[in-house]
Amino acid sequence: MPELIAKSALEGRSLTLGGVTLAEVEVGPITSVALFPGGAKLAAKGLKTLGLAMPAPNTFVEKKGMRIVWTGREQAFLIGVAPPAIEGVAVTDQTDGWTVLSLAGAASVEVLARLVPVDLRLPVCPVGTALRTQVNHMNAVILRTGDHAFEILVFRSMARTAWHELETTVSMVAARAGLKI
Amino acid sequence: MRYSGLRVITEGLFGNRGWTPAWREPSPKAEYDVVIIGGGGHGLSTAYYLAKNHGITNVAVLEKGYLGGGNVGRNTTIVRANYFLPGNSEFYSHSLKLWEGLEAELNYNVMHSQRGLINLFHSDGQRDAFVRRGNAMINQGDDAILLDREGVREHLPYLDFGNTRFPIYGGLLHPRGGSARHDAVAWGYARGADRRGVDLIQNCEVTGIDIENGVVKGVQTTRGAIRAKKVGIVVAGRSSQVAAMAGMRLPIESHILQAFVTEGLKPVINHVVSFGMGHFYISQSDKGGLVFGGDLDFYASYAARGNLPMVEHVMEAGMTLMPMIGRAKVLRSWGGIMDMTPDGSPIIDKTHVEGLFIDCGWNYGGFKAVPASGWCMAHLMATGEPHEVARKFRLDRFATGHLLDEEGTGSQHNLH
Amino acid sequence: MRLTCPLCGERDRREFYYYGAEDYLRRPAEGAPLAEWDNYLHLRDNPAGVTKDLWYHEAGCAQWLVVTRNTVTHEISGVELVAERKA
Amino acid sequence: MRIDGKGLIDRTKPVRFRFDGKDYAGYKGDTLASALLANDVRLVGRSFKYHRPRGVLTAGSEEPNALVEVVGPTNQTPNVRATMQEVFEGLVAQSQNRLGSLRFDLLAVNDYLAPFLSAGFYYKTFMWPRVFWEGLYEPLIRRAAGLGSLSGRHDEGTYEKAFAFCDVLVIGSGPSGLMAALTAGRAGADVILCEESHAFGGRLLSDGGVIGGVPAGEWLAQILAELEALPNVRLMLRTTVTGAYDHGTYGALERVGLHKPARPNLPRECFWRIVAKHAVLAAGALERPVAFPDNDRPGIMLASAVRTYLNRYGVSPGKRVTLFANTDQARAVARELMAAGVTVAAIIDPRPDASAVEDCPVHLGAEVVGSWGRLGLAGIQVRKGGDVLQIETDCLAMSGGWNPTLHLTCHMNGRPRWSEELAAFVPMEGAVPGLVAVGAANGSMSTYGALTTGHAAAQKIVAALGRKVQIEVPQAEDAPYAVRALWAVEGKGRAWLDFANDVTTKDVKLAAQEGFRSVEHMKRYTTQGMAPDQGKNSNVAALAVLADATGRGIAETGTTTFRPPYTPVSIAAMGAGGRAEGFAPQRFLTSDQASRDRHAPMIEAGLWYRPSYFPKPGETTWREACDREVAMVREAVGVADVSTLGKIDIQGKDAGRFLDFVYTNTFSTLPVGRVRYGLMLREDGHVLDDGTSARLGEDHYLMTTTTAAAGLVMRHLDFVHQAFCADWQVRFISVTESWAQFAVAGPKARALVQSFLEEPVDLPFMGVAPVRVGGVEGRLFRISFSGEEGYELAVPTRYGEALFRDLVARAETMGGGPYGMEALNVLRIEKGFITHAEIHGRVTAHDIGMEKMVSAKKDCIGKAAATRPGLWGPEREQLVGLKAGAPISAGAHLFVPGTEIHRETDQGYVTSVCWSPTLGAWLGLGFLKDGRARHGEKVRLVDHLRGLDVICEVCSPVFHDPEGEKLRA
Repeated sequence: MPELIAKSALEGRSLTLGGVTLAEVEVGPITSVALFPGGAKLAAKGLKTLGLAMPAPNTFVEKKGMRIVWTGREQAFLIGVAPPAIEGVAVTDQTDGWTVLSLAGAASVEVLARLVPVDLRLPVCPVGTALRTQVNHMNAVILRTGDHAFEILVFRSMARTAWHELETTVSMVAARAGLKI
Repeated sequence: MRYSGLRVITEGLFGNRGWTPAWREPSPKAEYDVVIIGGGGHGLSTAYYLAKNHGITNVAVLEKGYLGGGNVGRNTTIVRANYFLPGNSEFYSHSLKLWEGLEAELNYNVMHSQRGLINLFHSDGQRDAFVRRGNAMINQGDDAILLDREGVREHLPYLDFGNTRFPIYGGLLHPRGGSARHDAVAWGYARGADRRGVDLIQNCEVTGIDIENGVVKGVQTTRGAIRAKKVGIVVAGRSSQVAAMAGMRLPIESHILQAFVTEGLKPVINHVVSFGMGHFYISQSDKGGLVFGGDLDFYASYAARGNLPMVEHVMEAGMTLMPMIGRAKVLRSWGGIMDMTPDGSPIIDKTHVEGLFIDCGWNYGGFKAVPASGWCMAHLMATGEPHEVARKFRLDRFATGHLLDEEGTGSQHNLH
Repeated sequence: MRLTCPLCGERDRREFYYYGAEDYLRRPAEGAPLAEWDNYLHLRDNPAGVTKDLWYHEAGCAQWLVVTRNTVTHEISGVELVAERKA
Repeated sequence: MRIDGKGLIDRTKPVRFRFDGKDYAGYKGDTLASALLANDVRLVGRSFKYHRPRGVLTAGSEEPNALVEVVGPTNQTPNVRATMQEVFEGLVAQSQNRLGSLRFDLLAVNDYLAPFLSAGFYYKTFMWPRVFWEGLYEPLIRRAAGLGSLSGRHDEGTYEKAFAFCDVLVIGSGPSGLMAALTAGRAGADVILCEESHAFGGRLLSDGGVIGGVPAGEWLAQILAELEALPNVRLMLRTTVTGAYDHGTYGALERVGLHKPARPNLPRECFWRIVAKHAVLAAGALERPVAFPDNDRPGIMLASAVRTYLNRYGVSPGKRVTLFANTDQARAVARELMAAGVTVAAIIDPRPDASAVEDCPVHLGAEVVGSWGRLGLAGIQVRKGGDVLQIETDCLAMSGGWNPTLHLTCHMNGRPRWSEELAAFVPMEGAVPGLVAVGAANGSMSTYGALTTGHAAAQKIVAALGRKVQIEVPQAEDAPYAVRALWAVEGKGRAWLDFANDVTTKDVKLAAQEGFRSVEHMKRYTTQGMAPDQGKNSNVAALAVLADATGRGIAETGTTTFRPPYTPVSIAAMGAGGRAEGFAPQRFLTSDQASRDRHAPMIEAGLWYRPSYFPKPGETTWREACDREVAMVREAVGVADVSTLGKIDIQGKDAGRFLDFVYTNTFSTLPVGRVRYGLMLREDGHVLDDGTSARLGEDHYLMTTTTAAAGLVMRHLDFVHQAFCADWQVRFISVTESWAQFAVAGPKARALVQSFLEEPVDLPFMGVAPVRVGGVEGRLFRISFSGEEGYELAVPTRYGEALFRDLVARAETMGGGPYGMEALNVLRIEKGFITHAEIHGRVTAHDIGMEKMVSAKKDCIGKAAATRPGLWGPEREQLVGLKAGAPISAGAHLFVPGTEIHRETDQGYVTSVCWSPTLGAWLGLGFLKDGRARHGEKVRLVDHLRGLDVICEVCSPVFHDPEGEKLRA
């Protein structure tokens, strides 16, 4: 039996247009950590071994290439690191369930504002914000990684649709920019 | 006054000065044999058939606003008999037959136009479900034709057959389905009832129902108390409030259904078309506006107005199915308040109060039911027995499990 | 229409799924008579005014919410997590 | 005609365009209307019902007459307001709603039939003979009605939607809007300023004047420069706020590319969803026409429109203009025309006490009572005292006062308030929470009034936002607005109220005469207010005429309401993104490309695309491929991608207890390493879904749902958990996307699977075990949906494609291969396994013969409601198998042979059918009344639609291997 070959949904596709770069990125393991009732203390102990803690709602914390992202009530995604031994929680591998897209560039907010029904103004949505929301009709987790940079997690099976919608939007925003000149 | 083409010409020649009011504006009497609460389509047709079929003319219709101001005046005017569950089939079949003679019956042109309804399907499974429905329609004595993709193309060449998200497999054509002019139905029944002696009382809101020892005695209104031997509650959209006056809690939740009309356009859509994957249906009115709608806004509401997510969803469905309508502009949107029941079917029944009857729960299918609903409600109120085509519309069927769930979505009010 | 999810904050209505009145939270005990189930599943106060109903933040945190809401004005006066509701 | 030295158009940029086949010249900054008027084109359209010649009435989006078709390279847009369409090089437009040419419209005959076409005439006729309605009358009416035409071709244009958020949305950029935006902007609030037109300034662009001691234009430029420089202010031009929705949400339409030739990827329009904490309605007011006989000829315009054409576009719509107005303000246009060298033939003012001092003849206490001119105005009749004067004029500017543009305040059911002083409706405060009307939109008609109210409203908002700003309101014109209501002028002939729908004062009076006295009845009976201008030009006057006819006051008569959108919005804009595959996400399997490589037709299944069958060379029909694939599974081995099934990972000490609660049967007793079939009910007792759940560890289960119900089940589990047992030790999460899972079925399935495992595993039927496959941790389940010995092998999704290709390749060496949905369906029917074709939402466990799966030992969701009497007993239709020697069909109904075929004799229906190559017969699953007691009976299957009438044998739904020996082999 030969080794199975791994393939990402978009095979690392990327695109730059109108000052925005859209790319599929590899973020390493994604693990769901969900607290059982009364499990908070034990979980905190387990996460502490990584120097992390359960994040506050709507935020993510990045440390040494690891991220812990709030994804729901008493639930977080640990990204970029194998999960430590941890008690008081349900641990579920989510690595293969998501495709991660990076969107960066001056017009990135304008692009997302066409697909995401959430206020993305910086004071409301600062760097470090994690949103559970939708990209058009798809559920998504959106991380604001910079003033003009986002990472977007979508279900892997919908990656092509997500790409298509983002690409179309990027091209429309670029065409508008051309109009102003 | 009898209406006719000749009359239109003679009146036209003399400055249209001879037309008389379509109905009187009587003051309420102290007592009636029957009081119908609600001057919408169903209330007016109930009054009409009480007089016409049962000779009961000492009847008042109490309307809190203006006649036909409820859902009969804010719907997408589709008339069809394409149900498949026994209980619904025979009722809507009966209603369609009444529609087919309505102009002559009422001496009023309600513009009933049987231009054909096509329900599109987009998978083998949907096709089989529609075949089951079509066969039930034929078993009932109505009409249905199965169209394959090419058959649909012949009727509806403008659909997107190439590049759509949900490919068109075919359609179920209901040739006798169609549309009508909604206001005219209310006005036609109102005029007909008035001519038979029914008092149509507008701006008269019922504020209480008088009940003594379990027997109805009359109603309290903003224009005074009115005694009645029998009272019918026919107030879809406000059923829960009026029924509560008689101590009833109904299996109803009120929801908004939005509808839309575009600016007038030259004829481009000649059928009623229904999209099987996107809760989108459309027809074109005789004035040229595209009249279309989709699903409920889904949250309980009495606001008679909707919100953007459903607006956009409906427009997106239109764009995926028939992108040729893209440049038509929506002129007006509005919302009706729907009595949603836990199985999507209506209620025409007695209540726990003697002499008090209720006709409600039309979900969003009430318009086409106007003739038969009035017919059956009048029968029930006159004879005390349910009409044979409406005998399954029981108030207690949710408690007993004798459900009429065409959608198969279960006891969640907003899913039907 | 905007709903304020106690966890995610103010969000557009399109992120939510609507179920029905909060009656659905009061599930009859095992062995309750069928009339109670009829009450639970079907019969509703359906007020034209303030009501409490159930929404699900489907595109968000997947929490069920009890929303206090006016069915005539659509004004929202409270949102609570079903999982953490006070009895 | 063009007036030198006037207007804000760019005379250095001439633009050529075409109207009705003729080329014209205009300038950048012109609208189609201004450019046509500059070219002395007055006739631009035909009216809706009578096909009367019509010209431009207004200079804005409320235009009822000048509706044209704009023809693009690939498509055309009907009902475009010439008053809003900017001209650009190469613009092609044409008139609409005519039979023949615009000048010789054959349907103009309707005008001569007008006495017979009064309000509601169609309700009274066309009834006999009945067949003539659909055959003759209605088609004629339909052809004559309508306005512009759609091409019938797909709209391939680009459209977009977007969201925006702000503290303050300012709607309109006239003096009040600018002042509001400036105040809030300087205070640091996030401001969005929307302007419908193609330039900011509102009436300042038309009326000029002096603000803060400088010409209005200069002031405007200063303010705009400051607003543009503020990073917290977003200026949105060509953007109409079209609707007010709940909780501060507004819809707005931006015309992005309609003023340019089409460019790739450039949206034509963008539909905005703007969420604003506060909103300022600064939309100004709309001038009202006066209903006098024959007031609809081309050349008769609103006075404010004449002023706009003169000052903004440098065009005089006439060479010899007259003015008919009842306010002092309206006189300005006459003075400005004269100053520009245009002859003003007369001012007709119905007020006897108004000033007569002008540089032209003034007729006080006079009214226009008629007009003449075939395709355009040639003159008017003026009644003054007892005399009727004839005045030659080619343009009559009329004004009946102003209506505040309060439409948005009505979008949440708020009714406006009648103001006697203004003879107009004004907004009801608070009708839209968070929205405040200022300036003319709130009845402050002077420029200074606009500036101060705009400023005051913004100051309140700024304070509410916790900010502060000091700003001085500049001085400006502050003349009192004196109006005396003038709705209609009595006289011989028809006086139009609703130009767009051809509703005259006579129609409204007739409605009242016939008992349609409620304003809603009048509107619906006459169709007044239902045309493209939504009654903007006619509602108030029509109401006044109705009030008069019914002897009531206007306030008492009430008003109809305005509903969204404020101006019509294209379906394409609000439906942007929905076109083609954009309507719903597409979900792709990891095996997708491999299936397409094998030419498998892909079919849509619950957003996924799945292979229907895998054709081999020489196979000409799907049936051939399907039969082969079925035989392949039954005789060798088949591989199918089943990753679409919902997978939910459930963990915790109470996981088993939780499953016991949501399934009818018991899972807490399931041994680790085993799988069990589970049945899930809705709380109303009907089947919700079915599937298998595996116990992976002591506190760890994996639930499988059907493809279609995966989302539904997740929502259901979340509800049950959060509502009824939030304190239990259980958490779950979807892992549908995490695993690629492949069914391997057939007598050689074990051999195929084992050849992939790094260490062999001996799994019992309904067992599960972790395995290693190709260097990867996977899971192996021994379950079957085919009736053969079956396995499902799961690996992390990224390895899915590789594993599928390898499995298929190796299967082929064993006489097997891939199988698609068609074969999968046949295999499951042969085995009597149900899908959502059977569990379609109306069936109970009892109906499908699984009532024994409802455990008596515990409560579960749906158990109680399933005991309702209507859901039990022989009257219910029960799942049966059907066997036939001839083709049968799903959707057919079942009857007792020899009985009549109608609803009352209907015994049931068929849900699934197949040709079974295994049994050499047609098989069906269906529901039959008391069916379980009727095995062995014959039933007649009737499918009217497909012309089938077949006798079938009723049998058990399990046709193949009823003892399950193959499964357990």
